Amino acid sequence: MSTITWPILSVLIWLPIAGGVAMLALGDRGIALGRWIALITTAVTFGISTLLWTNFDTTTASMQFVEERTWIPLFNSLYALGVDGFAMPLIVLTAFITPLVVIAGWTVIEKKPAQYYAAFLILEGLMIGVFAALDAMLFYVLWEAMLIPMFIIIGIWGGPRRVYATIKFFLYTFLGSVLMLVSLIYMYLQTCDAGQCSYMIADFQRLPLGLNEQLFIFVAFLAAFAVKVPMWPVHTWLPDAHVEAPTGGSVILAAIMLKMGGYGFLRFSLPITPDASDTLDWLVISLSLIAVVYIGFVALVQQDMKKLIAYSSIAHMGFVTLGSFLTFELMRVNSGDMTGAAMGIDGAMVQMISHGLISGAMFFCVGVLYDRVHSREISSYGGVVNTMPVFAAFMVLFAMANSGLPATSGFVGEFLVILASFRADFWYAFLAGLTLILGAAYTLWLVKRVVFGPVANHHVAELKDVNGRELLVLGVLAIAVLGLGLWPAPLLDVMRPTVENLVQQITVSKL
Amino acid sequence: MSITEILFYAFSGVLLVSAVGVITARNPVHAALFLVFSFINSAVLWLLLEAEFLAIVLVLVYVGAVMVLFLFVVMMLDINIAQVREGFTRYAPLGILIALIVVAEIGSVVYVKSLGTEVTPVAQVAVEEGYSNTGALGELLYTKYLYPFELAAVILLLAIVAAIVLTMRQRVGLKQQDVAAQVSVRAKDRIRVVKMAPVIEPPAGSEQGEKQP
Amino acid sequence: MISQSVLLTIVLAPLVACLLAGIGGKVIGRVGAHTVTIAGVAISFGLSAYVLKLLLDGAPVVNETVYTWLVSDNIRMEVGFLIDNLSAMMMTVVTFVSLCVHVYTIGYMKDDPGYQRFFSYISLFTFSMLMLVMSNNFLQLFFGWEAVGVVSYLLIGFWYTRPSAIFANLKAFLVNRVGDFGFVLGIAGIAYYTGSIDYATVFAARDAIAANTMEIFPGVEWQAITVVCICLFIGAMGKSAQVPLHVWLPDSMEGPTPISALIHAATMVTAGIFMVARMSPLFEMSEAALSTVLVIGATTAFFMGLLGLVNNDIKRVVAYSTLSQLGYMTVALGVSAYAGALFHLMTHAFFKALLFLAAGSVIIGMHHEQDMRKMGGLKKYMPITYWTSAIGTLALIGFPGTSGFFSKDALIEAVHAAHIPGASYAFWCVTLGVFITAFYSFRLVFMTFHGPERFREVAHDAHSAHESTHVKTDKDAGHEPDVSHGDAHGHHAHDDHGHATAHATGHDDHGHHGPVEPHESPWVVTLPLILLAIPSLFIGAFTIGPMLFGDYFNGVLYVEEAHDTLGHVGESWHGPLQFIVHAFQAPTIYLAFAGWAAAWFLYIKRPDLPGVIAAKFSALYQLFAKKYFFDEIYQAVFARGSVGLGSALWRVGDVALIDGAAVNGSARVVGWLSGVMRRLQSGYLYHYAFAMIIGLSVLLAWYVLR
Amino acid sequence: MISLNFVLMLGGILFALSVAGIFLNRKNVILLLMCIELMLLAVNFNFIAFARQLGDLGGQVFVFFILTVAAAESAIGLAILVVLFRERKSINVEQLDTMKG
Repeated sequence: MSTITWPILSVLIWLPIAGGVAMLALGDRGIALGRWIALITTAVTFGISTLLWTNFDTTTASMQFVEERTWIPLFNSLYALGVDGFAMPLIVLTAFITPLVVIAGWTVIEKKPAQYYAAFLILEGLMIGVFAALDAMLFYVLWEAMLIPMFIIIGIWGGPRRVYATIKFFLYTFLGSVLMLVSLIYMYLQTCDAGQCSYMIADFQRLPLGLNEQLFIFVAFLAAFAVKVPMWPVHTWLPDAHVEAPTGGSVILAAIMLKMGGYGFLRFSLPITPDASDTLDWLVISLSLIAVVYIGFVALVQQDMKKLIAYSSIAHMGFVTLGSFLTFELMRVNSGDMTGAAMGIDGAMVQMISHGLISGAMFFCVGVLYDRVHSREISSYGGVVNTMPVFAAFMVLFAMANSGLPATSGFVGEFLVILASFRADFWYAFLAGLTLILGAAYTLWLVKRVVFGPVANHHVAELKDVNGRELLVLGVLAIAVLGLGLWPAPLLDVMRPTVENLVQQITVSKL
Repeated sequence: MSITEILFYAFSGVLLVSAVGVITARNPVHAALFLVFSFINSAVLWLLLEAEFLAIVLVLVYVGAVMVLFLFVVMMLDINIAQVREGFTRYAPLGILIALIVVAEIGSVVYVKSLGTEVTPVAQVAVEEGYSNTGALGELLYTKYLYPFELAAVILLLAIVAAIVLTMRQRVGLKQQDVAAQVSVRAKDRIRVVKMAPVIEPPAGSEQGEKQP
Repeated sequence: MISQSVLLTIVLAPLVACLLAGIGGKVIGRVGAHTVTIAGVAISFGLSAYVLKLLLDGAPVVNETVYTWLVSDNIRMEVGFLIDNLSAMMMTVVTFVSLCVHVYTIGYMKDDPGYQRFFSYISLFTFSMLMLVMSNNFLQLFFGWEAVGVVSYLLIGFWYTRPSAIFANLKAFLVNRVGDFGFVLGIAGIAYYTGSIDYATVFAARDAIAANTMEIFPGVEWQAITVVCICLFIGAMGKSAQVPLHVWLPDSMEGPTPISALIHAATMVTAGIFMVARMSPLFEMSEAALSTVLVIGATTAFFMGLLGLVNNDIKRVVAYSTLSQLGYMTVALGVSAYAGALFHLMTHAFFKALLFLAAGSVIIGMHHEQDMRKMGGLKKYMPITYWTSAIGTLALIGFPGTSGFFSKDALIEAVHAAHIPGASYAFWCVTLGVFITAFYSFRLVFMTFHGPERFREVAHDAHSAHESTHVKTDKDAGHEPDVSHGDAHGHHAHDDHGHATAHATGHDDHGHHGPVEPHESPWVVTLPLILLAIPSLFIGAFTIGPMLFGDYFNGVLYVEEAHDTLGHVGESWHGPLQFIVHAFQAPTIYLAFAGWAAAWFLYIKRPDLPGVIAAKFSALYQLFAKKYFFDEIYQAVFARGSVGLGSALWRVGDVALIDGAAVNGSARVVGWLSGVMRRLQSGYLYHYAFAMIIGLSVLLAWYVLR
Repeated sequence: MISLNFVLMLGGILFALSVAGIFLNRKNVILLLMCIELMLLAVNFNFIAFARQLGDLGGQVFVFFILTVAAAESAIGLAILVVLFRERKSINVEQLDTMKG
């Protein structure tokens, strides 16, 4: 068992929030100090989160670092925190990305900087809380609360169409999540009928449910998580939100918030409604494959760098949903042989972490260019390598990672999911494999038009290469991307018991 | 039929009549006076219903304060009665219909569904010696209902503040003393020392002296 | 015993050199960059040769894990080394050619501003290629496979300011990705049927694959092994540029010449051949897959050779010759003559690298002119280049006694002995291909080194014509993702050093060297030529015995009894000399001589004839000049097609349907409904009050009447 | 003994009268306010009747609060009325249609 006796998860949640409140109190006048507060807070948070990793017990699937306190006694909702092999890497990812966002915005944000940092700090705490929550009500509250800072980030520091983008973002995600609330309340009432009212997710997972109930709950969850992932056809908020969001917002959105959808599928949909998942897995799988192929083509024709990367995010997240839902098809096809199910889920998880790093890095790259030229249009660039060779090297590296090059993290998840999906159906693997071509096509065409070629215009000619701050951010991400690509074993070791437990759990029918 | 009941029916009748008076009176002042009258009738009825403290409060607060306020406002504002009365009967059928429906509904609740009879009345214990409705109510208010009571107090305070804020107006051109400004005044606000070239020509001799040293 | 640290040193030395030259390039300077990278590759080469020697002396085969990459679902994915005779041979060849190219580059790139970067790239390439050949599992194979692809991408686009170069590198990468797509599916299939991606385990479990069938299209049962093998072969088709995935290789000539020699002739493109040979235990299980390999290889060998006949760019001719020779190797794979394919791979690596480097030397000598029509008579100005490239050419056409002769002749014999479907077609292709090979090879030699000194005649107007072609190409290539650039490359010669400054000033440097005075290249260029010429001449005679008919590849390659074509050929094997004598009894060698003679006749004796012939068979000539319209078709179907599809999906699907109809549509419905509803809002207080009261009484009525 | 039903009925009729009053005096805000007072009075009757019937003083406490709130309400309402009159020189409801959609 873990050796940490103090409430590490609470610290992880509340430390950044406290930092954010301190930033608000300090205000814009003390921003010179405030930046350091933000940086130190996030860095310390990251430091603490690594303790989570080092003290993690990789032999058990049960929740670790558990904290439980009464929260709302009226309906037995607990302030219950804990992590397993799914949540822990995502928390570490969150804590890893946020300091980079703080560094990246160091001198760039001129409008209300204190509030900008405060929003990110509070957002960080909330996001960690979402991953750590064991109580569905707590999860839901944090899940919704998370929208607020993001809403503010896009709405205040966003681009010209930010109002449209924020409202779209908010309505989309909200529409999905209220349906989730309904099903959470329904399950709560079921637990009351069973005798012990509880909002604990673990109790929901044990709850016996009929097929029809499961189907309704599954669809409600699907609405919430599919929007978040996002899956085709509820994805259109993402390109708009990304395009309008400031760099830091895009990074957090792509790197972490999208992962909540995937996490939700693994934490809620699959274990709570295994039979409905079995019945409706075709839906999720087809939507995932549509995401991979359809969105791949759509990404090809984008003229806006951020939009292109946003679409590529959708395509990559298709692998997450595909990998998560392969289990049932595998069971059917191979007459009960479960080999490959764990691989699919492994692949989905690795893909989430890796996409967090890569898409974050890609948005940082766009941000670097945007800060200099103030344009996101691909046609405003060309031949950036002539004036920014170091930046170009990073951009090419991340582009390669984005197109799934082995030895970068982008490859690992895709490879595992393709391997697993081949077991289910040749065509799944075939369609998923198309991403090798499409991913390379849209990413490298972007690189060709932006990075390579002769100097396109005087803006490009006047570009300055990355400064130390940007180099730090990109370098750290590059190390992470390569590290995870060259040696993903530690990540998989951490997840293994949890994944195996999940596969066990979902193959047992609740009926 | 005991004397209580006779009194009750009588006052009830008067109450209803005066209520009709409230809603049909041409003049708002009359309406207000009818309202005062129905309040007083109600107070009597409440006394008969053994709610002595509330009956007194009704008279004191409502008749004494609120209705005076009403009358005050009615008289202060110069209301064009003719204009206000215009189309008085336009909605009257609808109003009467709704009123009848409401009466029918309540009647059906009370008599058909016999809601009242389901409520088992407590055996009317003889009131013990020294019992005071006011005292009992007070005991309840200051113990069990303390928080709501405090809240009610705050609401009243709020109403006072709101009423003042709403109706107070700053008249333009009103000569007023601003004590704060007077106290914090400084010399340079009042006196300005100006340096300027001499306006009066210096004596001619000195000028010559300078020019021809 | 071969220790792991030696193997790790072989792999990591180039990587360390790459990082030093790449990241610390500014610090260590140009000399530092080439010193460290050459040292790195030299260490690799020395140790590879040492490893080869150890193996030949009977050291046991190494198959060990370096570290576990990941474990998922009980499938263990590792990074490890399998060092047997095959990989040792590949390592030695790769590091040797790489070493030569490193040295050569000092001379070739001496004026280039990207000097350090270039050295860094080629060292990275060496590392990747070593990872590929030394792998003991599919994962690492795929890693090396993609990594060499990426380096190739970077190197083709080395002069990144040149639109045609960055177009070519994108194209190369994408076409390779099509192959990789198949490759990944193949790996997935293998993992499915055998539960492992380790070579040894997979080969041991190959019967498990063979026992399965799969139904890809409903109702059609295919043998799983055939599907898996064909998927793997699609990967090889991409990397080894087999029809129809060959289109990237000619364009890859946009890269600097040393790269063309190292990557696009000697090593990377042969990775596909290597891979299929490695997988011989699998391919042997499926005759259908072998037939596919055979037919595709034969088609590539013959039809791509034909294109070499009409091209005038010195590098492109060699590139088409490479395509054709890769086809030969693939044919050998198809007839199960894996050893023959690998043998040809080795000899080809030497003589084709030699030819490319010689071509590069000519290009330097001609001040970066690549059009053969502007050369001629260079023999007396560049004697070393001439003689070495003559050796390379002789080896290429299979002149008796040269290494190319042994490999190619054995290969054709093997095809002759084969009986699987497609074998006779393949036999005709490879036999006629010999004539073609000889013809275009000597055409190149004659046009470049013999005949009149045409470079003196280059008039100024011709030069400006070339300029305009170039501009046009740039424009064409600039704006499409997958554009081929038609035939523009076919007849315009490139400034191979068109780096940033030269380009920005619009080829001003062309102006001052109008009629050039060719000169022999410096020693750093000629030394590698000589070093490569030696094995091109002799290595075949020494190694054919053990490699083809001996036991060198025992335990590495696996051939079914029924497919053993080389064994059939080997029945008449009595040593290299007898093999030469024996060759004179077959038509092949005469075809080679005939090709030589034809080239001499057309380009030395009657140089006016080629134009006449071209005019006479103009349809055919156009077909060749346009490379069978592959580029145009791909451009129209895949490049424009996917952009069009993407555009349609985006505009119709995302913008119109989802966003327009569903998202903003529901917003509009809400807006319209509220527009209707707002009429109810009269703004009169009493209306609201009435509504409330009526509602109240209705509610009450509902309660009462319930 | 006064029957509970009678008191409830009395409250109901009083309520219905005030409802009718709202319809009749729809244009006069002051009278609207008075009708609301009347309505509250009707409700108070119910509370008091039940308080007596059940012997529970809670009902009377509620009446007490209702009176408090009603007083506050009419104070603010009248204040608004005064302001309104000052602005518009009229309290004719017909002219108050700024909430029109």
